[in-house]
Amino acid sequence: MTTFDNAVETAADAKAVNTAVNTNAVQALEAMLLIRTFELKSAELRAKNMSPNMCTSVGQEASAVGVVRALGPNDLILTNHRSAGHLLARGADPGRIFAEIMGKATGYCKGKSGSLHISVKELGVILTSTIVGGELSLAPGVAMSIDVLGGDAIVTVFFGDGAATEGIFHEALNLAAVWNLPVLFVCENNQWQAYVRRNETMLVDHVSEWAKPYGVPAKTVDGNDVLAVSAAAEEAVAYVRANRKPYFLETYTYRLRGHMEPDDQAYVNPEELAHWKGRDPIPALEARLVDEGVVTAGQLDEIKERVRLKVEEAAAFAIESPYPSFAEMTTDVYA
Amino acid sequence: MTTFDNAVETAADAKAVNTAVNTNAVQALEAMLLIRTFELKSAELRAKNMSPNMCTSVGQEASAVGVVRALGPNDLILTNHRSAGHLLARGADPGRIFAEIMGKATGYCKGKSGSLHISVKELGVILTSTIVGGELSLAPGVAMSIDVLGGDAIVTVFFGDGAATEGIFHEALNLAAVWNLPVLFVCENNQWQAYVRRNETMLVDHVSEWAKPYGVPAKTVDGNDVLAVSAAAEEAVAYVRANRKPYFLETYTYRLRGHMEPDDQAYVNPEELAHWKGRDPIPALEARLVDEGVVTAGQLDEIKERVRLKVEEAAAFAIESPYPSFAEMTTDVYA
Amino acid sequence: MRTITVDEAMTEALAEEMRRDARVVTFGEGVATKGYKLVQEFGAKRVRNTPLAEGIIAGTAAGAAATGLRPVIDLLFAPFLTFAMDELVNSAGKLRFLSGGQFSFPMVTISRTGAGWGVGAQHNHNLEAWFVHAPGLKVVMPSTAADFKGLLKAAIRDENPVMFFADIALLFAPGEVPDGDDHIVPLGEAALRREGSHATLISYGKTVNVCLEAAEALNVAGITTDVLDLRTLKPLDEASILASVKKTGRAVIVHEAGGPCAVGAEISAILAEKAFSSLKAPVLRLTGPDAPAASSFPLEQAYVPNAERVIAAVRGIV
Amino acid sequence: MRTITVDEAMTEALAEEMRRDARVVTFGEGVATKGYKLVQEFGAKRVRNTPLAEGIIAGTAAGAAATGLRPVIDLLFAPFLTFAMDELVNSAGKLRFLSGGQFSFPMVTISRTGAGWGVGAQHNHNLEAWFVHAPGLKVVMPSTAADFKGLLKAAIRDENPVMFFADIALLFAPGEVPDGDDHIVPLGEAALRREGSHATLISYGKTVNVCLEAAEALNVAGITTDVLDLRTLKPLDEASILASVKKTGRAVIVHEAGGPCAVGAEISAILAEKAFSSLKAPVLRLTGPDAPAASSFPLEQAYVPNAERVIAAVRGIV
Ligand SMILES: Cc1ncc(C[n+]2csc(CCOP(=O)(O)OP(=O)(O)O)c2C)c(N)n1
Ligand SMILES: Cc1ncc(C[n+]2csc(CCOP(=O)(O)OP(=O)(O)O)c2C)c(N)n1
Ligand SMILES: [Mg+2]
Ligand SMILES: [Mg+2]
Repeated sequence: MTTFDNAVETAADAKAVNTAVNTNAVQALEAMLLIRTFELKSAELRAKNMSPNMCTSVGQEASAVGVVRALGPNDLILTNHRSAGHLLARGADPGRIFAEIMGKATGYCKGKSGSLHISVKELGVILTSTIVGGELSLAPGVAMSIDVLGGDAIVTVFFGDGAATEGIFHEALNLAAVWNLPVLFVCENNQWQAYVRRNETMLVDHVSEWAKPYGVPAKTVDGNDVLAVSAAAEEAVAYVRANRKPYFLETYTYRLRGHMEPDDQAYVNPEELAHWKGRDPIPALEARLVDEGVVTAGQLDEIKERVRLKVEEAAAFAIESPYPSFAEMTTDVYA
Repeated sequence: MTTFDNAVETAADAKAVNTAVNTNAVQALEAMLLIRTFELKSAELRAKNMSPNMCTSVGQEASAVGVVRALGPNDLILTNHRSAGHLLARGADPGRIFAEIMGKATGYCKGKSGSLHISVKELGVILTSTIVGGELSLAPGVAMSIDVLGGDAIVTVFFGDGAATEGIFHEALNLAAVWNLPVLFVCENNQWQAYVRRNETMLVDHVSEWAKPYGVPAKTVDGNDVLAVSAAAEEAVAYVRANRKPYFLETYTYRLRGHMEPDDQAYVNPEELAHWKGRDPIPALEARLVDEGVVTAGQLDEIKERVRLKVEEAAAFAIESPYPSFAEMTTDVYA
Repeated sequence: MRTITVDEAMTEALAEEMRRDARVVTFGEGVATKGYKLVQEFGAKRVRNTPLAEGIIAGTAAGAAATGLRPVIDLLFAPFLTFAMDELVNSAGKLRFLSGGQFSFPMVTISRTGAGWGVGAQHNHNLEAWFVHAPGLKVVMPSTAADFKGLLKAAIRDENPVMFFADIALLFAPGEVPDGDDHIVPLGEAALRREGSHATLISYGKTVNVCLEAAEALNVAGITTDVLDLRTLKPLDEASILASVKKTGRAVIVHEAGGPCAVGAEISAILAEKAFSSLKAPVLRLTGPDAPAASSFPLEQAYVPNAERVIAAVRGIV
Repeated sequence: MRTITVDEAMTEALAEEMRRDARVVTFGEGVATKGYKLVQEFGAKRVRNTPLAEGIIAGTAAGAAATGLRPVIDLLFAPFLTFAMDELVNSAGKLRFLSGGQFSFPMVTISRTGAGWGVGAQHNHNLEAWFVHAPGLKVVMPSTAADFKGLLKAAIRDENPVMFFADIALLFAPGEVPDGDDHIVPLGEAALRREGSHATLISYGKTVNVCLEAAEALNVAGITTDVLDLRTLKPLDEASILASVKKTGRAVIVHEAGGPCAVGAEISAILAEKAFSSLKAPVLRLTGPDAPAASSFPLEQAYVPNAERVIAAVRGIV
């Protein structure tokens, strides 16, 4: 396509673009619904004592979906304890995630990881770190591999506002900046750090303020609007890919459920919670897509039913899967 | 003193002020000369194998003197491996510092510390940390003690530009900001981190840029001009004392000798070194004070001779002092 | 005597010591959220939430301890201590010595450890031996609610930095705790939980219960054992260890932590040196495998030495 | 054979492995300054200075190792490892297991340790036992120039994270090193430096020389000893340890690191379990005191077990 072609936008082009945007929006919605349905099922299994404690990202799906969908197939991901959304958005098999959470042999890590350390090599997911900050400490090295070995892949690292208060945040940002490493830092600022309000831990409201002095371009986006996240992420990914330099994207969002299931959220201000429930990214997008006539209510139900079935099947697969053999206690320790 | 009094400055006042300024300048010069003479003697003793490896702050005396002289008697200090200047400026006995460096029983820490961990409780020097960043990790706690137990003392923590790249820098700054702790952070940016140029380790030129986003007022001052440092430090100390909040002061300076004695500085760009030798804070101040008629060349010689004698006596004291008994290997481990 | 959980016992100990001594302060990630009652009673200056930053939490404790406070910090899970090793080991542990005794570091660092929650090796890793290996620190790891209370109070009153490990499998275990606010268990004293003559079982934390279960079963078979609960891992109660093993001539050391260079190794080495002539059989160690702990529940449980293994070990040497 | 220093042997090993394998990279504080010849030969991408931040240096090594590189990092002095414990222990050591074997972490972490420079306990602290206690890591601590070279090369080729400790007192010690670039000393094999029949001296690092000196003196008095240089602390060469002690019936373990839960404890425990029936005398440990190391030169030197102590110990048990 030449520059000249670019300048002329016909009605057909506009329609094609619109269709693409709409397709993207519908796919994003389905991806978010998959995460939501998966995590609520996860919480349900926990409540029934069929699964150990785990963290959900309910309310934050737009961040996961918007960012992960902007990545290319060779790009690499590191994430934190709240990773199911990132994994599912990346195309991971919900059955194998459930199985991993339950500690079953069919999980991505043979049940050794549980929910908190899942990695999926074939999808380029290098790490789920449950050490808060662990994902930040490994990310520059993953990017260094690309830098030394070649290729145009980039590294995306998801971490929380809490991780940003760990010293390793400072060290990782600075190293990536000084070494020109292709890392997209994605800070999911969900206003909570386990049982501590974010604003008890920092004087800034936007973590992106902390990134700028390293010489890293930094932006905060509404993390509850998947289309806004998509747009910002595409720009960020393009920047990192082209410049081989880090970029900092903050998705400003809210953790709608407790820190770790089960959690009664007794420590949460009910008004604040209600406010953010009103900003839930999923119903908002549903309404908008129905409003704009992109999907009908009936189509929406179909999507939800498809997602529900997928999740139920996945859960059944995991429930039926065997536990690993005791021999696995001492395998994989050394190469 | 009322506001009205303040507004009227008589000739007598002006003269008194000038005298005070001049006295301060001369005292500062003598303090810097003491540090310089002490450290060169130290390096000489090292070269003669009479003392183990140690770090000097040659070229950085204005920073130590300007800041420490701005502190009150109850203020507390933490510093790093390059601490002889801070200790001497605080009034520590050069003989006991020499003794400590040589590992003698008469040292401030009974010879257990050596040059790298000297503390002097009676002078409010809580810590010399040779773990780069150790001084930063303890400083907020020292301020917390004041915060909880009361009093108007403040805490000053000296650290290098290298320490600023450790994660603990981020954690210490942020905690001090969030908890409103009375800490004066003094970053002695001497362009070197052992054998690494500072500009290989950060994209900013001024570390103070990193402090601002924590919500901490931050300023960079010419660290080779003791009067400028004094003025900035007085302002900073007053701010911290009055507001019970942290402040960040960067003294921009240069390490004129190697990282640790002995060091041939083969890795240093000779032009850069020559440039900064031309900015040596001591001859500059000497020339200025003689020029302005504050001291005569003869008085200057007297000061130098006094300092020389003091240092020689101190060295002799240390050389003659005994080593600690072997029993000291296992004392002071537990209370 | 009342029956309360370990968690309650710890909270009581902290509250009583804060009441007794205005210099006691507590902080950590979520400490003020969980301890909102402490905030109400002692005020926000003495009970604080912190940013998520273990290094500065521990460093702040050390700085505060050196200058007049007596901090109790909560670093949550033992693997998170890895972010605070400099502050705990290089500062709190060494600076008393390096200052020639000018400064002391009366501070307590609480962390949770061991199997029980199926959360995997980045939460579940028994690291107490590291701190036994580090000079200047004390290390405590109780097994009963009463000891949790009494040892935590003693740790808070101690003039030295104390690492206080709470086995998470015990957190909600109920136990009898003496009434009143003066229940102190001195650091450095092991407790003989059961007496016998054929072998000594030495343990700490949750595996003390495993040993007691094994001892009971062995007793039925006519084999009687001393069961020694170490309670404090540093300073070790060498006298009690030696007294028991010199009596029985046989020792089995049981803990969940992986074996190499662990507390079991230290005890075995003490015996091989100082009880050599009394030993009638090899000194055995039963430990968790030298591998990270899996999250998978059955594997996590199997990681911990159980009564069957203890029984088999004892039978093998008597 | 050529005579070169330990420091030169290490530099040779690194250069040879970088030449052999383009995936080998090296970085750390001052690595490119000190290794400017490596920069010239291998380029600035593969040899880098870093900011002063041990955590991210180690974390970057782990991330790079997981994705195709083979990093060799230099963290300078062992106490600085305290800033990198999470990355070394929780990431490099555990993530192979936790990923179910999906990722490996071939990386080498070099640090210097021990008495010699009079720089005190924040530089001088022997921490190798911590890493022996941590799963998934290997630990090396050589005593001769040839072993420094051969073990460093083996460590770089190993698929696992290896902690490589260099005793600073040995750094400039000259030693004979085989010619050529294929001198490999496999990890996990101890070296029997001297043979005898009355006792086994077991050591590593600089105290191997102390043991050899003691053995020589004892020999004159008619007491002959095996001297076993462990070289690799994890995996331990249990077979060689047991073979020697089963032969001699007596063991003295010597190292500079403080005693509690150290490598000596582990070896003693192995002997108390697996060589029990061969033991003719208590197993002795000679270690540094359980105290921070003083800077004061005479105290620093006295911290390290010397030949006299070894001789006295052996005389006490034969
Ligand atoms: C090093 C470390 N410290 C503490 C914890 C306990 N913890 C787990 S998640 C969490 C809060 C994390 O907050 P944030 O980074 O904002 O992520 P979020 O949970 O909000 O997604 C804490 C304190 C941990 N897992 N690791
Ligand atoms: C944690 C730690 N890492 C590395 C070192 C080795 N080291 C000692 S001083 C130094 C450079 C410090 O640079 P900076 O903080 O700028 O202080 P300066 O020496 O320039 O005064 C280094 C790398 C150390 N002592 N501690
Ligand atoms: Mg958060
Ligand atoms: Mg510097």
